[in-house]
Amino acid sequence: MSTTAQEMAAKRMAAARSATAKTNLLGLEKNDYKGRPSTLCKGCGHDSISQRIMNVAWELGLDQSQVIKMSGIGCSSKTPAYYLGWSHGFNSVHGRMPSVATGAITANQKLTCIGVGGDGDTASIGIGQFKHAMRRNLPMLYIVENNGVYGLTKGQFSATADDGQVLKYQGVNQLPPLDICLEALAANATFVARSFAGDVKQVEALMKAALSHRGIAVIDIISPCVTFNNHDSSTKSYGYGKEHEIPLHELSYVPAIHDEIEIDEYEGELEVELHDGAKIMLKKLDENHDPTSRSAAFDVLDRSRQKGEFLTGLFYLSEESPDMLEMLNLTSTPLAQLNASQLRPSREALAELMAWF
Amino acid sequence: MSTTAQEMAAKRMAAARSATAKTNLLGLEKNDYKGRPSTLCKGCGHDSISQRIMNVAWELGLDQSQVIKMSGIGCSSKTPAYYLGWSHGFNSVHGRMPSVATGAITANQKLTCIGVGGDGDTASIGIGQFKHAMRRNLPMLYIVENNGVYGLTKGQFSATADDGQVLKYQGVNQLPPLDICLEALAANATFVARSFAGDVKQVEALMKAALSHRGIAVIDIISPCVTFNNHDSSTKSYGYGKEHEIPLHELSYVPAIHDEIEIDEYEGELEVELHDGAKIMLKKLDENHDPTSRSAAFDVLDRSRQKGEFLTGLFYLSEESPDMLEMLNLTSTPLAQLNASQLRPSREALAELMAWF
Amino acid sequence: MTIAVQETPVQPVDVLENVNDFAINVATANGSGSQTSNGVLVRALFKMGIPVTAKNLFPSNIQGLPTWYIIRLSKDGHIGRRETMEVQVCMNGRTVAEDMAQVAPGGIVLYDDSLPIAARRKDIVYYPMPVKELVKAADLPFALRDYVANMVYVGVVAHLLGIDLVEIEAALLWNFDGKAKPAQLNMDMVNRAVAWAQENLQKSDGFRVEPMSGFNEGKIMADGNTAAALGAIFGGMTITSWYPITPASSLAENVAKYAPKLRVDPDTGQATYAIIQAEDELAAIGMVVGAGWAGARAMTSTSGPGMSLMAEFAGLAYFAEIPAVVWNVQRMGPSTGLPTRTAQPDILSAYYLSHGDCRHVVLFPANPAECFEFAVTAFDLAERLQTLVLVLSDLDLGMNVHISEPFAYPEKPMDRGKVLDAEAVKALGGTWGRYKDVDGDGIGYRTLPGTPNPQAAYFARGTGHNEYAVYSERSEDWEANLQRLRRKFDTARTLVPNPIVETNDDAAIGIISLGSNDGAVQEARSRLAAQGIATSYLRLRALPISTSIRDFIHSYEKIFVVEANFDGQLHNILTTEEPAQATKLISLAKCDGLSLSARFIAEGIAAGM
Amino acid sequence: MTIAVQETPVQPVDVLENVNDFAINVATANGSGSQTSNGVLVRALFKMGIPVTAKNLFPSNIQGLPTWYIIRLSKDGHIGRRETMEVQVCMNGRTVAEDMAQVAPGGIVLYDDSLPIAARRKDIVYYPMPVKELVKAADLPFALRDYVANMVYVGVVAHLLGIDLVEIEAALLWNFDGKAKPAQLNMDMVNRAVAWAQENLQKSDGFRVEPMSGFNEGKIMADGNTAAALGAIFGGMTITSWYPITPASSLAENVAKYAPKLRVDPDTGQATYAIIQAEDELAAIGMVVGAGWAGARAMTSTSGPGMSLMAEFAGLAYFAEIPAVVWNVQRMGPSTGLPTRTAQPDILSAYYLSHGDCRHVVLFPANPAECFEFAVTAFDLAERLQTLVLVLSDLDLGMNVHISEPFAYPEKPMDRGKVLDAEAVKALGGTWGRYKDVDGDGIGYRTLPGTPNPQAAYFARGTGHNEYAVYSERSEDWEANLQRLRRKFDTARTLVPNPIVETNDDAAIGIISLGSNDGAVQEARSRLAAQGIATSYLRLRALPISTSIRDFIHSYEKIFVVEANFDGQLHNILTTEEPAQATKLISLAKCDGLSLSARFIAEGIAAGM
Ligand SMILES: Cc1ncc(C[n+]2csc(CCOP(=O)(O)OP(=O)(O)O)c2C)c(N)n1
Ligand SMILES: Cc1ncc(C[n+]2csc(CCOP(=O)(O)OP(=O)(O)O)c2C)c(N)n1
Ligand code: SF4
Ligand code: SF4
Ligand SMILES: [Mg+2]
Ligand SMILES: [Mg+2]
Repeated sequence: MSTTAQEMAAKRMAAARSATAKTNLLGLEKNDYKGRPSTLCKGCGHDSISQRIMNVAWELGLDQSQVIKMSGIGCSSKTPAYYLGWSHGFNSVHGRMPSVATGAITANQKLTCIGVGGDGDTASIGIGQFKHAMRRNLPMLYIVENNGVYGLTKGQFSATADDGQVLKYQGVNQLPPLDICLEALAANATFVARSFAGDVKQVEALMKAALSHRGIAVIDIISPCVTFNNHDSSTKSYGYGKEHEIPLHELSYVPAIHDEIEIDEYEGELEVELHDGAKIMLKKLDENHDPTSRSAAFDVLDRSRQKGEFLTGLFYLSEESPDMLEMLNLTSTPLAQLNASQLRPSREALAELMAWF
Repeated sequence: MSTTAQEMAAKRMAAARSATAKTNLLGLEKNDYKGRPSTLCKGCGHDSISQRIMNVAWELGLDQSQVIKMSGIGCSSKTPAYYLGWSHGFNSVHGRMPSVATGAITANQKLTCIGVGGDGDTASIGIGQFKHAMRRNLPMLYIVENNGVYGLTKGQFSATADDGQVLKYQGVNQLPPLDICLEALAANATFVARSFAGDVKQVEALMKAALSHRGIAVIDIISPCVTFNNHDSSTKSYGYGKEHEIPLHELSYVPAIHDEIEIDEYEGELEVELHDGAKIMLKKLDENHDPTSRSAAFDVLDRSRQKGEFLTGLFYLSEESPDMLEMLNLTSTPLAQLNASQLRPSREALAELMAWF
Repeated sequence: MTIAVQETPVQPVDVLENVNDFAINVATANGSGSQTSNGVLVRALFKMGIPVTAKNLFPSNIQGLPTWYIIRLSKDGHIGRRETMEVQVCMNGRTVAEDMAQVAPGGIVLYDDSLPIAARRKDIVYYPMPVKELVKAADLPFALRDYVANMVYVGVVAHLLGIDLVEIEAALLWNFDGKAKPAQLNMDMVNRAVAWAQENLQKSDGFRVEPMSGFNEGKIMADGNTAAALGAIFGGMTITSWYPITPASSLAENVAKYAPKLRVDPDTGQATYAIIQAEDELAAIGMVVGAGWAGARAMTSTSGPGMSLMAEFAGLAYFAEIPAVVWNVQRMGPSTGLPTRTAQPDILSAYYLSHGDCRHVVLFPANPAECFEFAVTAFDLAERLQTLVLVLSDLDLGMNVHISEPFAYPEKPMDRGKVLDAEAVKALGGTWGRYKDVDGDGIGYRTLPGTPNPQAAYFARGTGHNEYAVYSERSEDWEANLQRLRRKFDTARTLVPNPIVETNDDAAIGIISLGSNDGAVQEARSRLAAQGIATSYLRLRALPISTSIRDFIHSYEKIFVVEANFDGQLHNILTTEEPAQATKLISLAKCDGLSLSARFIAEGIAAGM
Repeated sequence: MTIAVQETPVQPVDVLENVNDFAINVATANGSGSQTSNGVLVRALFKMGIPVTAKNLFPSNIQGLPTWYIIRLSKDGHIGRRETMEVQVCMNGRTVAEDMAQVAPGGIVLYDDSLPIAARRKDIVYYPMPVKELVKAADLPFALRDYVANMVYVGVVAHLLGIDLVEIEAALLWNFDGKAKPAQLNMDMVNRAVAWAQENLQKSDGFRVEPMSGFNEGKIMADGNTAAALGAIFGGMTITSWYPITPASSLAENVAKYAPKLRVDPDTGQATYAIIQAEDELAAIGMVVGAGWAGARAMTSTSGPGMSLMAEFAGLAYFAEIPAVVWNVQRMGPSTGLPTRTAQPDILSAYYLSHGDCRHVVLFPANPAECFEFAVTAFDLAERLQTLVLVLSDLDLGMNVHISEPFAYPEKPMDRGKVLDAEAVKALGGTWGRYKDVDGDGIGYRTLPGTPNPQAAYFARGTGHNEYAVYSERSEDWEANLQRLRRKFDTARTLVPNPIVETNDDAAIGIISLGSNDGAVQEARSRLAAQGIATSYLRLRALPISTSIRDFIHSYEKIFVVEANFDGQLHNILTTEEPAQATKLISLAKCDGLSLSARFIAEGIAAGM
């Protein structure tokens, strides 16, 4: 890929402008971003997240052949089969998607990696790999489709289940939930957000921003399981979400452009520049939250957890830390595309070594 | 064991009083709390932590036959062989000690469980089980012997290695460390402390307090690896620790007693009552930290991490959450000690079921 | 109300009388609640005394994908899978064409009349069912409509085949755990459907059921996972740790269902057991190992992928000699494979689980009663042998209901193995060594944490150790230890459940099989017998093999090793255990996600002779 | 300076001349730096042309515990382990008594004169070494004293045996990677010791070394892990993920040592490889699987416990057909076992790794040159076969230095397997199916993520799938897929490295062995030949077995299967692969933490005939 980040950004800008047109800047229709038909339950939150991914990819004009879709095992992890049918995908093993993504991204650093995991996949069996992906600042978008239960195995509690949550078959959960965002933050993630599958606009804005971010971007999306955990008392239900969601701010995504557009800063508005030059505009609502401050993020996350508030938005963003690929100092040609002569040192080099041994 | 918590506490009080005497309240000498000779490197921080465990156990008059010593794999995990020789111990597999401890404690809830893990054991391979042990509020003392390297495999970086840390063989570490205390706190641990192997008094006070706590008690003890990571630039070295340690407070442990002793509250002093009636007195030094506030704990931990300060002390303590055993609502006889008639339902019960099937 | 009216068959079909000897296939969509309706049909047939077998073929999703439920009636008592199906119930538009296509000639089709039906076959009889209209007429609460709709076919099937409505009603009550209200709600719909059918359908086929006797008396009907759960509860299980996975989940879930009734102190309401949902399978077995060490009867249940994750801990249990029980309810592998399809592909990996020189005790229950029994046996063996015991069930046995002997109350006292208490330790006066082979059976004496004697303590470890559990790198200690472990494994040969052997004096060939293949093997044997081929049969119930298995192999010219996996894994193991007889052993292995059929076995044996 | 003076032996010892045919045992404490001094001795002897073998017996700790380093000199070129030791260097007070006790009669002891020495044997010669004094006299920086102290015995040994000091100096330089300063510092101490010995010791034994020729010319000396690391680097490795574990760590660490020199773009300084220290072994293999899928040549290295943790992912690589390479440098198991002792106990678990019907390609290098070669081969096979390839080395091969052929530059072009690029996909016009067996070898064509063609995409998964990589629960798809995988495994039989066969026309018996046992087997064969027992020898280099192995088995009356584990694991596998010949196969297995000795093998074969 020879296009520079700036050119790409310009294209994205154009794409965003033509969001109402029938084709995007690659000349593709929305339908071209579909996958196979979903086999999830009707109304499942995961399906609506898949829809967001398709929309965003189309709007940004993502070249699907340069995208990889990664997942673990679960209803959520099945979804990559249902979007971006022209992208390679990998439905790996339960809870260990991050390591597979790490390998794939290292093999070809030009790829855009979108990973999806369930809350069981991410916070129960998978919390170890999750933490280490954060720590490495693995450049990918990691979407957690968080419904508080194991959907695919029929409704057991996951590690994000509410304390006191009642399920048909398992009774009452007595354990406190792990908070995906807090976990990400503690482990040094550089883009930490929460949203709600029912909040179309916010989810899409966050996804776009995440795709412009350098490093790991985690979006914890509350995604109701209509079959096993959608009763109103569950904090992971549509009803609860609709009633209780408190957005931290109104988010909008401004693609990167060549000519600077002056964006004035108004009172209560904040602008954060992303790695590829795109910007995210935050119109603060309830809180005076500064998403570039880690301390503020801890604070707001812990307080909302203690108060039982369903806060959504971008909690934390930092473009400063190098991502894993930068640390590895790789050649610009992806490792997977190096040819034999680049991969095999010379006969003389071996002879020299042998002389020394 | 028929002794009540209060009787035990009284005994401990007596024991603490006789700390200078040659025998403790069980009539045992310090030597009786020893294990086999250590095979660690001379000067290893882990050996000094072992010494603290022996001291504390002797002072509190712990009945070793009612203690279990658990560990994973590593230099640190070998140490249970070197203290409390009259206690059962289990050197399990790398990174998975928490699950083994969970099983053992559930089997016999009367046992006092002391677990030890390295930073590799806990934060690299073991972070998943660590988080879930916190979440369950597993009643045990979990000591992390944190040296920032893998000692037993000869000095590779662990997940708590400093960003920028230089090691002889591996070069420079570029990854940010996981902070054991922050991880514990995020996952809802109820007793979170940090100390330094060189700070004898503080380590002992924290251990005593931890043993009076209900639920999980984590003490992250910086424990220098003299062979692989003791150069002064390492935050896990003796030199660095001695120079940079900033205790949050001066801690003292007051065993539970029958007759209330009035403890006056002075300016800058705080008293927290533990589960078995013992108290911990905190004389605040630098900070105005309230260890019963989670938010304060997040705040102080994150700030100290950002500032690169080596803060020690009790960050957080809560006696409110039920521990795992309480949630399980077990019979008072340990499961492992139930007899066959308690374990096997009656013939009639089966007949009744069979009639229904 | 516009009601579909039955069309007369385009061409008259030979009406052959068939009583209690055919198969019904119900095609629905997953998540539509057909589990209840199908279960009710099966149970009603069972209670009528008819030998009946049920196989649920469901997809690995939660809602909407095709599902089939095959109910076989066999007046002769065969319970293997049968490949032909005569009565087809079509409730799923997505599969209706292929479902109709596969009905055996002369069979019948009952179909939801709102489904699009293209060409009609001339060799089968069609019965429409006005599902939508009947449901509408019943005026049900919205949320229940889809579920109760399935009762329409229950009613129509019952009417057409002559299933006793009293048994249907009883089965409904059973299904709802005795709760009258939902049972009645469903029964109302059954009754409506029956009434409609009486009025509108004219029976023009010969399929009928009739009450019968001689088979089901004194039997029960249950699935293997429920049986295993109850066996564990009666076997003194004190800790169950688990991580959800199909098809094992219902094992632990049934422990959670029944233990609160059976294992709670009535005075205090406190439990004599603990159930812990672990964060993954590594933790699940870790908890079992910790608990077993501390003296609990601990178990976990999983399937293939979970067992693979347990490999490291399995070696620890083996080498530190800690009682532990792992149930593996097998599904199709490699990898995630087909989570909702049955197979027996984990025999090799279970036997050799973990790196290093490890071999494990493995049990193979064949039916629910044996699941119950082996749940008890597994604990006894684990504590007696101080080792890991794996129990290998499979999806077919675990999740489908089967006719079974009632579960036998355990008559033998619990075997808690060689455990020394404080007095015993004292009496030994310091001579005790955790891994000393005092009795010559390879099994040492252990103490439990909490034993109030300072000399009782020892240090458990997965590293090399001497007889006193002290770390040792000495070659002699290592070899002595592994030699003792081999002695212990030989002791295990004498303690594990013996095979069930049915010898036939006329037989030149023997069959060795295991687990849920039993029904199909028995049916194959009677087919072969009908062709004049006499067979003897050994149903292996455990590894390592005992002398009786060697004897059996010695006694026949050819031994067919029948199993439901691709590589012939039991055949592989028997070859290594009896190399001298290896050429006699012929592998008959198949793995297509369905339980083995009698036909496959009989044809395979006939061809291999 | 008070200097120890040699006591004359209490009783004169027969001074038998022994040139280049004895073993030296150096007893030190772990962490004292004796690795350097011992390595220097070995290298100097090697450079003198003497066939020499080194075995480091070290404890699983970092500092202070007893360590032995055994250097065998064999003028006849035998490189197996030898059970007797003639020259004992005693530097460790904790073991001095037993160390002295085990010296062969007629042998010699060199001891640090500050050690407490109880009774003296009359059949050996004692030489004291004033280590403390010599170190003190050298006036070294404090931190270095302990390390450099070991150079005292290097000097005394060199003097007594006649080792060329020029070679010692060269070896020191080599050891310090060419850095003159530390080499000189150490050499000074050697020289001091030599000077002291010249003045104070009187040689009264017959052990001597002499330069010789005919063996070491053109050879190198290296350990297997370094060789494997270099092989990977020359084999086009692009990603190494790993988690530290003894004895595998130095493999990845050597990748990290050499790759920056060999695989960096000289213009940009950027790397053509990545090394990632994973958080555990599950992550390590997960990274390899992800990388292999995306087109990298990826590998990880571990030992037994790590391999067990990889079991689930191994099945995924097998079933989703992803190239992946795993090195297992074996140590003693079960469980944590003895991490610093050698064995070959993971053969069975590697071959069958994971649940479900899985079997893997496994390679067995025998020497450093083959470690290098197989590191390349493993990638070629993994990409050609689109599967997991395991390479089984062991501690002895991996961590000890061995005389070896120089590493051969790979002459064959890299085999990147069947990969379609965008044009090729286009040319196929939609007919491409990821798992179609177009060529009849069971291997499909794959595409890599990033291929700029919308039709290039496919969805990789561990679940059941059809030829187009689409999820499928159909029995036919499953069976067709497993049948193809079996075809692929048969293709593997034709591609894996052939065994090395040495036939002897007089032989009635054959030996099959693998890996690092080679030296001992060869020595055993010459011992047996001396007794008139002719043997043929097949060194297995890979699983699955090929026809040449079947042929070999067919050709002999008895086949001894020689391996360093307890259960006879290769014997087990060969039995299942050649059941018809099973009775011929005799297991000769031993596992005591040491590499096999020629004596064990020769005696075992003689006894088993
Ligand atoms: C090793 C392993 N253990 C267990 C399973 C069974 N399993 C499949 S999906 C799943 C949990 C799914 O929950 P979650 O990740 O929250 O996804 P959801 O279905 O809710 O979207 C489990 C336990 C498995 N596939 N692999
Ligand atoms: C599954 C597994 N992988 C790797 C190892 C090798 N290993 C032994 S100890 C250790 C790390 C020890 O580091 P840490 O936990 O920090 O303890 P320390 O030695 O520093 O006290 C490793 C990787 C192992 N024993 N098991
Ligand atoms: S079970 Fe729940 S998570 Fe799974 S598809 Fe259905 S609604 Fe979605
Ligand atoms: S290597 Fe480090 S951690 Fe291990 S014993 Fe030595 S000093 Fe302690
Ligand atoms: Mg979920
Ligand atoms: Mg460490």
